Amino acid sequence: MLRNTIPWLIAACAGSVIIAAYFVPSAQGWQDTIGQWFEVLASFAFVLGGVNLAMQNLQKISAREPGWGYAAVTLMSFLVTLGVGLFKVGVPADSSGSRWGGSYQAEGSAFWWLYEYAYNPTISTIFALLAFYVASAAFRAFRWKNTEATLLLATAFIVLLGRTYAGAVLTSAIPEEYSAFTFPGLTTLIMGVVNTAGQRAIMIGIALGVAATSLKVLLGINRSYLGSGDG
Amino acid sequence: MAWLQTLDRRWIFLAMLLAVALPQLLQVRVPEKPTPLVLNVFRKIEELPEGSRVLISFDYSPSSEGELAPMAAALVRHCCEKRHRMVLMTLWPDGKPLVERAISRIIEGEYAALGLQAGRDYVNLGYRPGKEVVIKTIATSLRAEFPTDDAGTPLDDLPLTAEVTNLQDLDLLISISAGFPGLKEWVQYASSPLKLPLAVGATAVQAPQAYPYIPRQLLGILAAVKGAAEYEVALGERYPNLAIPERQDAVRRMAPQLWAHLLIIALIVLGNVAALVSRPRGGVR
Amino acid sequence: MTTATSSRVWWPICVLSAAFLLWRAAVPGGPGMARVYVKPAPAEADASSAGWLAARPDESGAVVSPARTAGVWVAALLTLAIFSFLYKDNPAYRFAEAVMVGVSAAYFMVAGFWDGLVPKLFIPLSQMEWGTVGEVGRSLLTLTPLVLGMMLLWRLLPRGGWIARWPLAFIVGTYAGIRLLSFLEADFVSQIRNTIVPLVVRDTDGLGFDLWASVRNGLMLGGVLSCLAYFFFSMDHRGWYGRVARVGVWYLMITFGASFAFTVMGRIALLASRLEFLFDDWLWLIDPLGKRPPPGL
Amino acid sequence: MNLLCRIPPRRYWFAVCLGWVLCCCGWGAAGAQPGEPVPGESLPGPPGGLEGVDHPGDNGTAIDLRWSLSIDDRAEFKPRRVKGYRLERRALPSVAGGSEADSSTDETQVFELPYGVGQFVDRQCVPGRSYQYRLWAVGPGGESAVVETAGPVTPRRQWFDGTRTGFALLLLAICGAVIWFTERAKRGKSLHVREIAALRAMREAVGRATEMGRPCLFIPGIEDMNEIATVAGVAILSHVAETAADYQAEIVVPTTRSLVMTAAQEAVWGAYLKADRADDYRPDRIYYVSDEQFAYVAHVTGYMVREKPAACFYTGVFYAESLIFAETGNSVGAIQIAGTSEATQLPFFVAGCDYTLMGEELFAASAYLTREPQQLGSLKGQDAGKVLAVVLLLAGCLLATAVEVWPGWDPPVNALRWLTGRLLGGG
Repeated sequence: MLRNTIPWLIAACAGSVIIAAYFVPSAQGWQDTIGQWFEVLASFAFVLGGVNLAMQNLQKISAREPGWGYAAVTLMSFLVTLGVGLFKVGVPADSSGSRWGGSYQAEGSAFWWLYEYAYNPTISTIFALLAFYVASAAFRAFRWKNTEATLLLATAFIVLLGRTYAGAVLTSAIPEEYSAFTFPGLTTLIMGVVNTAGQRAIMIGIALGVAATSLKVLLGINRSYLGSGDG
Repeated sequence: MAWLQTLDRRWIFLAMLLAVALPQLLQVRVPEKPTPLVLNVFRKIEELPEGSRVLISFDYSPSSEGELAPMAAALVRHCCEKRHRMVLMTLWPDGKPLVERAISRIIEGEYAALGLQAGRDYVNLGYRPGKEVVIKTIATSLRAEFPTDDAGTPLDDLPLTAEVTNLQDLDLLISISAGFPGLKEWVQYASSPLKLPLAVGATAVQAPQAYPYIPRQLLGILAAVKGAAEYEVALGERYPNLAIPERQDAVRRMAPQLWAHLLIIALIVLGNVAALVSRPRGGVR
Repeated sequence: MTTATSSRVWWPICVLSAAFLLWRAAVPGGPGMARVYVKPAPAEADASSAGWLAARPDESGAVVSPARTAGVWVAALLTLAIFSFLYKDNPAYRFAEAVMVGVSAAYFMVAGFWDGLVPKLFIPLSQMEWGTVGEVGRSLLTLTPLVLGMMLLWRLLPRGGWIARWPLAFIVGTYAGIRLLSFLEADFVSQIRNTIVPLVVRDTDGLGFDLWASVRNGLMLGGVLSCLAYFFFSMDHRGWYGRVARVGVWYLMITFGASFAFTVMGRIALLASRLEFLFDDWLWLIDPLGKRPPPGL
Repeated sequence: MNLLCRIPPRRYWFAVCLGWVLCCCGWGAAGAQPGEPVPGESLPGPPGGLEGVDHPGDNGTAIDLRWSLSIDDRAEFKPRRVKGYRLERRALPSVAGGSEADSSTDETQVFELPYGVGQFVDRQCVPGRSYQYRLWAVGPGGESAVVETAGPVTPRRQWFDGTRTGFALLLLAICGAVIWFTERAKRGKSLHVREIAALRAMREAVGRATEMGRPCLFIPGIEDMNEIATVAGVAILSHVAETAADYQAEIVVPTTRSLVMTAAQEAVWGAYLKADRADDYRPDRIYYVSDEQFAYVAHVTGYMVREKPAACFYTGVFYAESLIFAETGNSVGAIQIAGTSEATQLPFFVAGCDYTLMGEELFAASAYLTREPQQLGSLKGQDAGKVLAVVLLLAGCLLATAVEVWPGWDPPVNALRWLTGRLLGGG
């Protein structure tokens, strides 16, 4: 009851109220209030996550699991970053002479240094790895197998060329009145007609999927996130 | 041709590295021409009367900076040239330093001679958590989310924002977006319900998602580095002082693009040649 | 490649690179790469800004900042460590991964504290009043997220972790309502409205018909309808219906091909900007933005 | 301030100074200060017919105002004879028993409006209070005569947002269909749905992992529980976990949000209970990594390369990491099944994974996997929504075509206006 039914009732009531409030002018701000609460709850969730991370790594270290040294590195960098961020280490003092008034990521602070030289470069580098994966995926996946795969391949080919100056140069011999058949022209056509149609159908479908799934949550048909095991 | 079938993908990685690194080291430049979707945005900013209020939301994190920073810079430069008054903000927690960097490098750096003043010519609202809820809230009340600017000054004390009640008091919205929350949310909660002109800069991944919103909910898209490069060229044609390499970051970045694109095209061809020659049964998937 | 040959290849490369870096960074009279120069912030700037600002090497009053120079080295080495994963998993990558996870998790906690909890919870809590009925109501509203957050953190205690389901259910329930509305409104309704186009389009002069625009509109509507047919769950993809759904799949494949190719550009831009950091800020091999005086001056 | 924007740059400083002086003097009290007339310019003509009405379907805080432009407000006149309009609002003393809010509002307020604009929505009103408006045009030659609203205007609070009627109808139709089909299914009506290959493959993938003695990796997306796709992903997780529990395969779920971790732990625990294998449940296999997308990616790819999972499931919201996961998973030889609601990422999953649930299929998956009648009923509801979409599209396009072909004929014009403006226009 307390573990399963009440949480579902909370979800059902809260969701229904939000839907009804949407149509009442004086209650239209409720969604924003919920949004604010969610922000606060998300901040609490960071604490839950941080403690979970610290516990996992402590466990690895104390059990001397393989790779426990890396767990120690994770734990150290976590604690150092948390410390300098929460205590505003190195934040330049504001007019009152205290660092507490300054921004926690003010230029020159220890937290700023970690952000600028450890956080930022590493995440952008992971992101940059994608350039390599795009190349290997292109080599591996775009094969002339059946109609569907061929369409995928041909479109990618045309758009790739159309998005560079090379495409414009290759088809520069085509006269102005047939500009729709140049690579940039074909790209615009594909993006504007076929891609738009495909995207719209996907969006309409997803909207219906979201609506049905939301309703299943509100009706209590989907309670898997509460661990009741029934889908 | 058997080697193509068993090609270690690390050779592909190496080829990609060279295709991007060499043009950068040799500093090659390739030409560029603005396309209509970019020109729509350019013309809108150009046609707004001087001193219009333009909101620019930096909805990306450092991880997309390579792709989006040049267009953010180009848009901010254009607003400076036209003396538009800028309201800057971000919906991404790690976007805050990016806004500050744009201010210190461009507004207070390159355009130091104009003497643009914080609060009068531009306002940095900073970051508020809440994602799309922030947009929804400022659509009706700017002060409900941003009672003060990033430095803590009440909006009523800033000449630029003193008369701005909500988004409807702005002349143009621009979102430079790398995902959620970003262009889709600006369309959903700002341009679509309020019928406000919205221009977006998008990463290449986001851009296809923006096309369905054209032209009703979006007036134009700058798609990835290419869009930024085209914008820089358009800017350079109108303002010759911006047609120098230091102000055309994206144009410079198009050279590695060209070679990497050609490499990928070559890889697709090679992959198919390999498949045709050895005629595998089944296939990769 | 066996470990022995691999190390025979890699050792000389590492030694050569180290020597190259040493020459570029440390040899007096060499390029002096990776150094970051700063200057004191101007006196008239408000006191809340940093004490030091980035500067060009040739500016008056510019000095090398040891912290920022070290930062560039750390950033460059972490960047290389991550790129090394492309060759194979190795200790350098595992170290970088460990640092990333630790720093970023803490980053979000700190940002959540200073940007979330402080302005959205602690400040409102400190301003609570209990005088009138309206004030009591507002104060209770302010307390709600605190209570929900505490219930969530209950999970960290050894017993009664199930209480965290309540705030979870609250969030899932309210957002089920919010998303139901926003997706139906913004995606379902507005995409249908955007797709309502005339199948026959008049010329701009209003006399004849614009064949090209009509065909485009027809292709668009046909595409949306056939893709929707593909997503239909109640009918098997057989017979005429299967053919329509197949056309839908074709549309989807073209959409995906286009999206994929469009994306390539962004991914390359990201790689280019990382390499630019290595070549420009760290190695000082190129200087596209004119950040430094040309060598020899 | 719009007025100042149009002053040539050399007069900009002067204008700013003037603006400040005006602000400081409390320029609201007696209306605006008269502009300094430029010699040789005539006064602009006044605007006409100022009308104010309550803004419909709102909380009583807005008034719609409308007027006809001054005869001098035309684009042909260069330089412009009308630089803008000033609208003055005067709050009338409220009737006895006015609330505290009344006394706190300014008695008069002036809005600066640009030229060429004939309407304005005053959104700063107090519900139930009456306001009187005055409007005049401002030009280089000075200010025009003043026009006033015929009488006081009072904004009223409404209980139903009338602009959203159309949307409410559609919402009722779609939700009604889902609920109706669900109820019908509960009563035992058999329902047929087509095959989805990816879902059949899920069980096989877990089986393969068991045979190879390697773990199954489940990624419930990188967004929080406030995304419905994550909720759908967690529902799929509970089925995969049940199969895994059944086969005694190991399942590992790294998450990027601690709320998702909480929900995933609950879901997997529930699944193990259901499979009667509660002793095998290991909560430390469902753990939080970092909220940062790419730190999470670094961890997961590192995990994949080291532990070589035999089956990888990606369901929920994905961004750039989709391709990194798909390519890394492919390089370690895992069977990969993906499903996402992010249209931008579908191409990468389609290219990189063995099976992909496209868009809406992700939300249908849990219904397929449970085969519970209620869940299948909701699928029928989704289909009803698609039928509705097709009908609306066809009707709309036919009407739009009719409007285009017979431009002078009114019925299709009105019908189209009702369809796009009322039914599909709300919200």
